[in-house]
Amino acid sequence: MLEIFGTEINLGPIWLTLEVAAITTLVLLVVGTPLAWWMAQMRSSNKVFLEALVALPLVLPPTVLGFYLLIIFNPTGPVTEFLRFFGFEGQLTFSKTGLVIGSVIYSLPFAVQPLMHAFEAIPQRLLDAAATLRAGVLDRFFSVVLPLSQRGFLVAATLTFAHTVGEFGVVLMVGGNIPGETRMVSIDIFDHVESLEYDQAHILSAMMLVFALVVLMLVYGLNRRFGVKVG
Amino acid sequence: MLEIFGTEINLGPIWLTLEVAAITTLVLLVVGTPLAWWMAQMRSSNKVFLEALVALPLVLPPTVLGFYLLIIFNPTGPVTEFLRFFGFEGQLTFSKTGLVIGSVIYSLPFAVQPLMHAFEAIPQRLLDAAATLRAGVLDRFFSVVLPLSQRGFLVAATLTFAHTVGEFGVVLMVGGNIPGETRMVSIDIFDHVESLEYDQAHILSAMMLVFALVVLMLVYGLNRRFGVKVG
Amino acid sequence: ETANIAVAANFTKTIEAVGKVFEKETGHHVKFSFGPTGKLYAQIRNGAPFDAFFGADERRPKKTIEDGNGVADSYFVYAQGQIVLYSAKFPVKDQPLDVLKAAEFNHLAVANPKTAPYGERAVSYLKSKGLYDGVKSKIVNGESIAHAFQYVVTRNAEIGFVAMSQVVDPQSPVYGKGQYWVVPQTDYKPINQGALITKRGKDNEAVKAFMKFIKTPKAIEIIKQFGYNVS
Amino acid sequence: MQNKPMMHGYLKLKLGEFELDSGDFSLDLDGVTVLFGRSGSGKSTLLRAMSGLDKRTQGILVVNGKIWQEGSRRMAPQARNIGFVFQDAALFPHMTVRQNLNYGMKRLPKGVAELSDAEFNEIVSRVGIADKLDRAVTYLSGGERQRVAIARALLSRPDILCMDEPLSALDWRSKSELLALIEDVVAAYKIPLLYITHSPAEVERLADRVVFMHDGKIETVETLQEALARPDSPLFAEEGVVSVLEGLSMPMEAGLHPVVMGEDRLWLSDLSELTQKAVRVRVLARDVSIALSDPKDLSIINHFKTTICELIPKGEHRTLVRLLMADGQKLFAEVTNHSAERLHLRVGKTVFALIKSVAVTE
Amino acid sequence: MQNKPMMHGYLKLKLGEFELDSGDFSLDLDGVTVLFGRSGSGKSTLLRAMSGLDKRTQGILVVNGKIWQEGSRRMAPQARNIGFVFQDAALFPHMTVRQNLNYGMKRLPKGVAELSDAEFNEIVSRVGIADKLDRAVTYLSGGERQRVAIARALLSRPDILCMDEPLSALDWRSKSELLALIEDVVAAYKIPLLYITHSPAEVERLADRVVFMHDGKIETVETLQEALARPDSPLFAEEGVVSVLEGLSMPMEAGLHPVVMGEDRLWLSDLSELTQKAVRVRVLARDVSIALSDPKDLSIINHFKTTICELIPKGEHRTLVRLLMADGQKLFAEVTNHSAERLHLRVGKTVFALIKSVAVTE
Ligand SMILES: Nc1ncnc2c1ncn2[C@@H]1O[C@H](COP(=O)(O)OP(=O)(O)OP(=O)(O)O)[C@@H](O)[C@H]1O
Ligand SMILES: Nc1ncnc2c1ncn2[C@@H]1O[C@H](COP(=O)(O)OP(=O)(O)OP(=O)(O)O)[C@@H](O)[C@H]1O
Ligand SMILES: [Mg+2]
Ligand SMILES: [Mg+2]
Repeated sequence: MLEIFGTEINLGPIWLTLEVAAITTLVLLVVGTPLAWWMAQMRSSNKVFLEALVALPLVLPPTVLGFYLLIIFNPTGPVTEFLRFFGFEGQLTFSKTGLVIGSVIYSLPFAVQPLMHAFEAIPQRLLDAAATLRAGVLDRFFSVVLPLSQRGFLVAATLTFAHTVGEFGVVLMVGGNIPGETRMVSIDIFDHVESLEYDQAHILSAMMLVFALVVLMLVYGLNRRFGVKVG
Repeated sequence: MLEIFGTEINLGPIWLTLEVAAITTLVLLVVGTPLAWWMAQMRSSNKVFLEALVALPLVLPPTVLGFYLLIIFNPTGPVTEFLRFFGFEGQLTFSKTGLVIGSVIYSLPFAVQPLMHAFEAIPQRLLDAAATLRAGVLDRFFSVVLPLSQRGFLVAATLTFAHTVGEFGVVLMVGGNIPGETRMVSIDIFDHVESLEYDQAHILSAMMLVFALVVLMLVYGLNRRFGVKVG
Repeated sequence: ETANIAVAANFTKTIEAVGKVFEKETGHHVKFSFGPTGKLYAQIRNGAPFDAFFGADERRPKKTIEDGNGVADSYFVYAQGQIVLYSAKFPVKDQPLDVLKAAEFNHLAVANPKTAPYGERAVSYLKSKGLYDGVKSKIVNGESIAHAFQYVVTRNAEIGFVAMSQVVDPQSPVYGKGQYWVVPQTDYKPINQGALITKRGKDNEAVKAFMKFIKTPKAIEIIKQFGYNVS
Repeated sequence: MQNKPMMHGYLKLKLGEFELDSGDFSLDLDGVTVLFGRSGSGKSTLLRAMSGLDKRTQGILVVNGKIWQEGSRRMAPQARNIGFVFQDAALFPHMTVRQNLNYGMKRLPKGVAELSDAEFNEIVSRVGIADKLDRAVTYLSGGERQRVAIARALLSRPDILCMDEPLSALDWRSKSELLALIEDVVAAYKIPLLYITHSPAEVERLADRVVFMHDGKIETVETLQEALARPDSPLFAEEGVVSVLEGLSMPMEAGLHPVVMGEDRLWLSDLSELTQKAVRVRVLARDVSIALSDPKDLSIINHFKTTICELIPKGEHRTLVRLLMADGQKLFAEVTNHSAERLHLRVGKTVFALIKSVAVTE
Repeated sequence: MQNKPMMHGYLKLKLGEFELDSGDFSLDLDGVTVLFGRSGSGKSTLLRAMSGLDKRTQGILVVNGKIWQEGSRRMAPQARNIGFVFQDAALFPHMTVRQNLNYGMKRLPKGVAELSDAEFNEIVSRVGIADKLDRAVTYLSGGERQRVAIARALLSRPDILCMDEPLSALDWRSKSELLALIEDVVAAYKIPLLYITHSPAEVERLADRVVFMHDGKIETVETLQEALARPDSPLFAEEGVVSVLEGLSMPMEAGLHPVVMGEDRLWLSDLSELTQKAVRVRVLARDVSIALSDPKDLSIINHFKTTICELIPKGEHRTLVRLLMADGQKLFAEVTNHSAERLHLRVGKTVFALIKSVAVTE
């Protein structure tokens, strides 16, 4: 609890939000990178289909997406059953896991699209050069592709992170708004607005904006300092 | 009205959604392109600040963003007063204008980030070559920069379009969910869910998904066919 | 004449049914905009073109009048919500209190007590019966009563306090499935849903007619059919 | 009264550790000016600075009386009417070869007529890309890209042409075809050309003047004659000293072109039709031998009676002999010290210069 | 029993309208193999196909008994232990010069020792980039990039080196320094080299064998001797016919190197210390004159008594004379028809060949 201008602010949701956003970003970079690379390399017409598929989570309103996630991830549904088979205990919804899964799905396009774009822009001749210097596929990826798509990663990471922070519909739907467990700051602000506690809403919003501004400026600043321009 | 599997579907919100999404995409490309270009060219440290600023709309939950837009575009507020001064009549909120303004602001980062990324990847020597062939700044932009950032435009346009189609919080807040005027399909689905008309919700969602899949595949397919690889 | 009426989301279906009859009988036209009550309040406060406001509680409609945005003497209670305890798994019909006491479920869905009167009444009911502490850790908050209901329908929560209107509707996905127990009206403060004519609708004949119509026995009959009380 | 076309100024450009600092320079803008210097000496940087392609350029540059650069204010490159062939071609990857060529042609300044189709076709076929016009440029070979870049610049009808090693990736035949083309275009349209190359042969063939660069500085600007007259000229570093002789070409006799130089005749076995009357021929000093008497039973056909006017020890057991021809032109011969001693070469002595092979430069 | 290192196969690669169709070929993998052909003839494409850099390659390729390509199955390029210097350098833009160099050194196969610091420093300073090691590569000049690319490939200690016009953007001094370096490295580490160039001088200096390409096909594979023995060899297209003579170099006398060829002595005025005993010298046919008697008062020091064994009319009023030297080596002289008639040159006649200048090739 924090008091600002005589208004009490609960910091819990803020920390939770940052945690979920960070985990989501991490997961999406880890999952999205091979996916984007694979798609960037694809030449078949499946590529078009995959590209469209990846963009789909954007098309459904988050609350609706959340609704379907509720259906898919329900504790007696096939997904949970499947995970149970591998020793998973517990429930996918109403937990941090659920929040992360929901955010990951919802933000997928923001991670994959810029990454793919960045990967496609890497000149083939540099990969050729690396191959003749005995770098295998993975080695090439880490030593040439990754550093040269820095800007793409930055875009992907900031879009994903910011988007998860501001995410509302999906986490609201899947999370269960349990104070201290799944109440993210976006829901918190919304609740304040709904119950006419505008002061709290204003303060929380301002905090998030300032915080985001600082973080983003730091990230972009670092990138500008250490960035490489290809081409 | 359309009947599918014995369920009545009102197509109005779908058309409205497509219209708003198309206008938003158009506006964002028109507005975002010079902004992204200007930012891509910037060398000063303001750039970092601007980049962060552009990403900000992502950080606020859409409903909260909508809430602030509602306050800012209030018919007695300064923005409307300012526009009145130039002969503007009517209201910025609760109208299609409001929907577009809200969506434009909310989707700004999705347009500007990929465009900026694409612009920054254009090799300086090509611009130099164009300059020595007597192309002025604008001419260079249209004849070299635009075609070479095709992929960036594609990413920007699809992210923006899809995001506007799936937008819910902002349009609900700024639009007011007035049937036939500002009821977008995302809200419509949500209303159906609220009133337990799950069939309609499922059908509408499926329609949107299929439609989006087809459109996206078309767009990506065309791009693949006519795309250029730089570098 | 046409009236734009803002209606709390939980009343969506009911008022549409009433509206149909009203339009047939009077030749007036009504357009309903649905949304969370707090949001509707904020919209009206910021110049939304609504002629009447049907809230989900008494507080926000009354506050609208206090703000000077409503016609002072137009306020009345148009319906009272009824809480039921629903479960597809537990025998809530016969031993509701035992089930709650045993708390053998993972999740108990309740509307957010902070923003939804249904939730607030459910929580205070639990508290008055001394059951709250036992189930506190199992509670998941739906943002609205509809959302709480979705938790139950999708089986993410095995049990939940929902609205009577949601279980008696023949179109409801739980209609005739599972068990529900109507919480005695005497055990909680009535959930009065208040309505009013806004300043904008002061001279709108359609609104006046509708407000009159909704108090007729014919309308009350419909409202009761949907599971609400009218006193 | 019209002034001679000129470019003069003083350009500075700091790039990381490298600093271009041209010093005051002044160039006649007619014919071909070659920038010559070792790799990394700043040739490309200077040419870019002259063309206004680098914003960080400082200094002053005045071209034909117009101010192109003053302090850090520069005229935009597109306003300078410059054609530029970049070291790496810089073709537009989203266009076909034809679209690349058209790019400049569609942007001619007012009053400049577009080239006719015949002229277009001639340039394109001489550059050797006529069969590649509708190909995408992405997969052209190294040499093909350079050829397209050259054609693109020529077709844009600039007031000044700048070329940065345009022929480096070409085989000699393409090279000599393109050199001929460049010469023709420069002559026909009177476009002054600024040209970077590492090849002395190209310098001797094309240059009217040479800008020698070293370490970011312009060392000297010399006419080709001056540059060739210096025995220590950097141009000679590779092939050794070269003399360039001027004369008038005459109609062919018995498969040989006589070139008249005063009383002497130089017989050229050059194949090409010589269109010009005044020709310039290039003789490597090591291709010139000295005989004390006029040898008769020798396959060498060019024998000139000359006077030794200077003996320059070159070190490494070599002597450079400067010979005065009958018409006053200077001719260098390189002999070993051993030969010089054997033949008792002294200043003032009359000897016969035997020239085995000769190349026409212009 | 170990087989001679060999590469043989048949490679096909269709790229748009262009089709590489090598035909059966077989190359000894020792020393230097040069790919020679006009711009666009498919040299780069063939080298890429041999290195496994193009997935669309078809055919068969066997190197030292190992199968590198069979049908469309190819061994990955990184498994082939090939070093490649690309036509456009292809440096990693996100690394400094040093990091570019280290890239290959950090990825040596097991059992191959890293080069010592001394060796590293030697290569780097001979390539001429010792002072640029910690610079970003983005702003290197054209020649500097090529030099870094060469060093990078040399330092990665490949089993086979491939170079695609590695010296095209360099001034002649850097060129000859790097040629010497490449020769040394190839000799010291016994790395076979596949080399693309447009310069016959580089071919003659480096090549052990030459692969002539035309229109996507391998026309012939010849040893340098064979390639030079053909008067119509494409190598001669630029400078005319060349003879390459072999002999033994002796200690210097009076600033000249005698090279013994049977009874004859060829005097080289070449400056360089000749480390090798067996040398190969290159004589342009147009640098050889013919005299009927042994001229005495002439600065030309190399006079050989020879017999005319063939007169080849070359058209354009020229005759190519094939001369037989005392030790049986062949020497070409080019004279005008006019001279040939004047001197009554006939097969079997004994004449004196005068060689003005001579270059050492190896
Ligand atoms: N933007 C830059 N930042 C730092 N150094 C630079 C930059 N641009 C060029 N240089 C350096 O300036 C020097 C001159 O470069 P320039 O390209 O003008 O050489 P050049 O004479 O054209 O050489 P080459 O014949 O190899 O093309 C080089 O050493 C190069 O590394
Ligand atoms: N991917 C491709 N698609 C279509 N054509 C191609 C492709 N790659 C190369 N070519 C064509 O194949 C031909 C041979 O190219 P290559 O690069 O092998 O020539 P090269 O002999 O190396 O020429 P240069 O000496 O000019 O570098 C060229 O005409 C080129 O345009
Ligand atoms: Mg250069
Ligand atoms: Mg090539």
